[in-house]
Amino acid sequence: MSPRILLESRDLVKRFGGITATDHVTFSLPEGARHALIGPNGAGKTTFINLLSGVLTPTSGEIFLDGANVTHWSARKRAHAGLARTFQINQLFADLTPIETLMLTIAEREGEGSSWWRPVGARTDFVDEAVALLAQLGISDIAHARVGQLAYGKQRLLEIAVALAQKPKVLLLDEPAAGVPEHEREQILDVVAALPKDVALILIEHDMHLVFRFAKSISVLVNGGLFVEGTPDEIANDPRVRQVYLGEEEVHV
Amino acid sequence: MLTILLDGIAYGMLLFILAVGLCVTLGLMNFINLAHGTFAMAGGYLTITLMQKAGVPFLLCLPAAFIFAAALGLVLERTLYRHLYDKTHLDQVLFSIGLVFISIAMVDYAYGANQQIVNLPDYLTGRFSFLGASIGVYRVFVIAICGLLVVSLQLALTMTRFGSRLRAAVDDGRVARGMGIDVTRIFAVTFAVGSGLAGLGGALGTGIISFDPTFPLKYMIYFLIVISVGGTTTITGPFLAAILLGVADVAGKYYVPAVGGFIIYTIMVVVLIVRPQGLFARAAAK
Amino acid sequence: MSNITSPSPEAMRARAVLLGRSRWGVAEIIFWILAVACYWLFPTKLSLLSEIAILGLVALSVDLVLGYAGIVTLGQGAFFGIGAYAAGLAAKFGMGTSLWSDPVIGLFIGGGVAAVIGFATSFLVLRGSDMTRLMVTLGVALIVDEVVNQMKWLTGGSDGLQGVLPSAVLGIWEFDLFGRVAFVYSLVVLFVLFVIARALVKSPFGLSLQAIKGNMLRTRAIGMPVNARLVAVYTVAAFYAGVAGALAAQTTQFASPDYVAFHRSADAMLMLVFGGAGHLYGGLLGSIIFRTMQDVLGNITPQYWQFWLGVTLVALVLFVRGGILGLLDNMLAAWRRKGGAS
Amino acid sequence: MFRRQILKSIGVAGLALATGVSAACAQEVVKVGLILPMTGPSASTGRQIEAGARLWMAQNGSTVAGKKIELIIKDDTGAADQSKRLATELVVNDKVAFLGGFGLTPLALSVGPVATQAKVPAVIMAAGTSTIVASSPYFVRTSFTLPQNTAPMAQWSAANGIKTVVTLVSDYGPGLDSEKAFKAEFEAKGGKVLESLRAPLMNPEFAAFLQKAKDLKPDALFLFVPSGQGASLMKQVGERELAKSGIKIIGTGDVTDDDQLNGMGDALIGMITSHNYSAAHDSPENKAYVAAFLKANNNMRPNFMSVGGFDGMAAIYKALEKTKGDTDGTKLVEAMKGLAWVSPRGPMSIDPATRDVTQNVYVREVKKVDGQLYNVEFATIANVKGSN
Repeated sequence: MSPRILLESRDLVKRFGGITATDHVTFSLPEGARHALIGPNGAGKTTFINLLSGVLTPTSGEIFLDGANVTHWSARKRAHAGLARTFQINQLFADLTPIETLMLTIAEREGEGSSWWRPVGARTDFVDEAVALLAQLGISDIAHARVGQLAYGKQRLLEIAVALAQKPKVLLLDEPAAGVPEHEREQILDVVAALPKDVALILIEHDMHLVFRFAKSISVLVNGGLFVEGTPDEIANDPRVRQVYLGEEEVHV
Repeated sequence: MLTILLDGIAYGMLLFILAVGLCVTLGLMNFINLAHGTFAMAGGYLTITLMQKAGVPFLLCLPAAFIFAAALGLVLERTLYRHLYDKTHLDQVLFSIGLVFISIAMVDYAYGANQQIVNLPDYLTGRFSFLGASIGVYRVFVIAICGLLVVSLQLALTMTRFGSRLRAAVDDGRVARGMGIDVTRIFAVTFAVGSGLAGLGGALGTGIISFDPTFPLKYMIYFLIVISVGGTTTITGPFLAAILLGVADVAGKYYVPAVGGFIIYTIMVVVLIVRPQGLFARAAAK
Repeated sequence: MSNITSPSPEAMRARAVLLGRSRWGVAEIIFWILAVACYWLFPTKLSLLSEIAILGLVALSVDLVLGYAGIVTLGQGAFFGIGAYAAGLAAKFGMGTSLWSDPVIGLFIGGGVAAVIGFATSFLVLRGSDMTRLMVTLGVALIVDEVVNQMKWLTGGSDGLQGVLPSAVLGIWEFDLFGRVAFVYSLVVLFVLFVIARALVKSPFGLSLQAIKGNMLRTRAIGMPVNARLVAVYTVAAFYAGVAGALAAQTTQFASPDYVAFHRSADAMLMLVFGGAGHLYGGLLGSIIFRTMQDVLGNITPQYWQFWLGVTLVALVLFVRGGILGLLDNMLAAWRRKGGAS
Repeated sequence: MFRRQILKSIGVAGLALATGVSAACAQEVVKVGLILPMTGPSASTGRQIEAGARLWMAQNGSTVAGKKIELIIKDDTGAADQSKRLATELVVNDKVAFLGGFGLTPLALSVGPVATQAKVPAVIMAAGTSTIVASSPYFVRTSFTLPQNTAPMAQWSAANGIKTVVTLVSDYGPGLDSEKAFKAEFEAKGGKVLESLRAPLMNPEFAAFLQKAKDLKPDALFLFVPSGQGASLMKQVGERELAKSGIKIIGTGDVTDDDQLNGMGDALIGMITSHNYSAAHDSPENKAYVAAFLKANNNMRPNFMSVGGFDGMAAIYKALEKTKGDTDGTKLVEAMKGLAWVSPRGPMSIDPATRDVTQNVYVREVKKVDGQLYNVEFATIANVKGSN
């Protein structure tokens, strides 16, 4: 039977005054998907992610998460329903430490966020899970440093760790490797590749090398509209995509 | 009834002149200067001193108060305020409360704690009846002067180059800087002019309101109400808000004295919740 | 997530570090021993010390809201005043005999009424920027001030509340003239509420407040009910300020409009920032220094103590980042970096 | 050995400091603690009372019945919780035998419980609400009460063709006291109070209230505001031209306070007030008092608050003489009851039943006397009781 659709948008529109940032996008993300979302700058990729994650409310159209109509759910409710995301610009807690950030996220996930009597760390199972996540992301060495003083690359990894700590069904990665120096990009690639199979992934990325290595399916967004969708091979050889976006550069698949 | 309305308008106009400087500086640099009242007090006490000690005619005191308060504003801005633009709102609030405490103590030391009064020149006192209601000459004088100031302010903003650059900087500081407008210099000038206007308002106020060392604290609340209701993106917003506040305050004290102060504070809180950017201002896109 | 049977060294170290956050440090214990020792060290200054303990409690309530949750408020003085009047009225109608005027009951009445009003007004503080929150809290405080002045039949208006007769604390210790009972009573109440606040701040709830202050966007993305947390902390802070007001009314057997005046909120915020917001002890340290300075300077130049208060405030904002405790933190961090310790 | 060591280091040191040492020197020196608003809105009251008290000591020496009198002045900035704390410290730390001062009613009321608990006589030298003295058996008053000063004004108004009156008072204890007293006395004499207006005590703006009074067109407008606010009130009365529209301006002497009267301008001439003291009071004691006061306070004119301080010290000295220096609080209060002497204001006495002041109250008119404005007394109502 066909894999379960975890995330779906129907005829999604978002207008800012006169500008149509998202133009009737219908899109579905099956379980275990490794989907890339590409398109020239200003194509509306981040707006689309913000609509899916509830940071923005759509002008019209609907969004479904694991079958439930979440169009009017707040970002908070969607997070609890299993939708997590990273941000293009790091959105972390500067005064906390990575271990504290993960402990907080896990506590919120388990409904322990408002327990006010027992100290942070009383739940040793949370601590172990947080430590394991840091290890998985290879940032155990900075577990107790102030997030505000971490290197940019480490912060990008922490963004992914926080998203994972939410045990999401769907994970939206907004340019995870953006601004990361060359030698550290490999580390992020490995981490993204090693993400658990049952999580459906959408990756927004400009680095074609990473997109074609990672994605099993690709959508191309142009001027807010869904231009074309298909496997990496189809997209790489599609003349229209080449003309609109890839330019003349030769692509080795 | 007409008397109360006119008293309210005069009071409202006075509040506008006192508060306009603060509206623009808040809109321009997003700087919360709770100490704006000290410049008004400076103008007021200067007038009191000149008239009581030096016998300077009242009309001469007005420009003197403007210049003195503007100079004070310029000096303070260049020395102290400059370091606070990038600080948090909390720091700005604490800094300005500090200034208020300093000014209260200094005036208390120099002039003593009780209310100062000024004996206005004869041609400005007395009342005349108009449409059956008795109108204070001084009230009309205040309305005239403030009306003149409002018109000239509006013209300065819309017609002059400085005005257009100021409005651009208020709308979006970053873009304005991008276009080469020296926003900090504009701010320094606006801050000085705003303080000067407050000083002038203080001088005019000696005829209507009472001056004592706690003036900046007492009137800070009125300024905040004018800003919250009027918004900071236009001049007409605070003007209408000041008039509304002036009339509501005077009428409130006349008709429902028990509830008087209650009305204006409730208006402030309600407007802040319903339209945080102000009753009259368009939704600020900042 | 594979279930790790025996915890890895990193996990053990992480548990140690996290639990270390809430262990009572040596400095903390010394602080409280000194506080208790004041009873013998300054027998003639006990009423001043009670006032310091009460001001410390108000500063602590501002710290919960401002230091941890990042809400700028100029209205905590209103809850202090509400608590004072509620407890004062309870003591007055209890006529020093019935249950109502028992001080400990009075604390809960004062704190409770303040918490109810805090809860009701907390929704006003959820939206808006620092500026709107500042003005909304100030507006609420002014309305409370106006109500206290107008309801003369209940609050005694500008003359203040007469006939506040709290009975003996727990029926045992009568408020004596020397202020001994008042001091011990205030200090015990401060300590109990401090311990609760300390647990609250070190708990996941406290961590979520710091997260809200840090980055609102991310807190929503990880599914945190931000508004519920802000309402909760604002109500708890109102309770704390209300209890402080009740203490003030009981120890001075009086309540006047001056208890709801603007300077109460301004002083509380000043003490907190002076000591260092977000350090829990900032408020206590700030109130000790602030009130002692006021007392010392006040005797020298009664009128102009406000001048020196203003100067300290301006200097504080220009030169000192994060108050005294902030300064100590930076020095400690610098020393640790230089010393290459951990 | 070890146990004694602990006792010595902790317990004894504290106790000795608190009680033992200072008790010994109480015999020779009798301390009088005055709690006055030296700063804040009623700073002028504090300044006047201090000057009056110091003048009495300068004229009568600083020893009474073999005891040296030491005056301690504390500033409560007009805040009631400060007055209470200072009173407690004066009683506990300084071991004062007398408390005194209290610039406003709330300040006096907050000190009541301390005086009662510590059994220390508290001499009220300013606060005027009638109910204060009853609130503590240790209160004695040498200033005045509002009903005492207001009733004669009502009697004079009724007797001089004033039929309808609007009252405007400050919205606090003394204000409401005088409003009630005026209304009772005036309506008893057949007059009619059209409306009782109240202006807020702190930061008052009188314009709206005066306009309302003017619109009601009464025969007279009765005014009461605390000492220090008279000047700005009368300026706005002049500005509103109430007198010109046929309304007679009357009030208690607090409005035409000698401390500010001269600066209020000639618009005041002709205003009728009633009060217990005027600097222009025609008596040899007052002439000497005013001359000495002007000299001692670089031409600051004494007002009714200063005589409150002056006579307060008089009561303290006379009480000590009666008890031959015994500083037992209850005996001192008993000694004060029934005291009578001639003060610069005129004959006065302490009513044995109520411990309140009984004194003459005068009706006066503002006149220009050799270049200065004075309240010239023209009618006397003798021995008006403070409170009944």
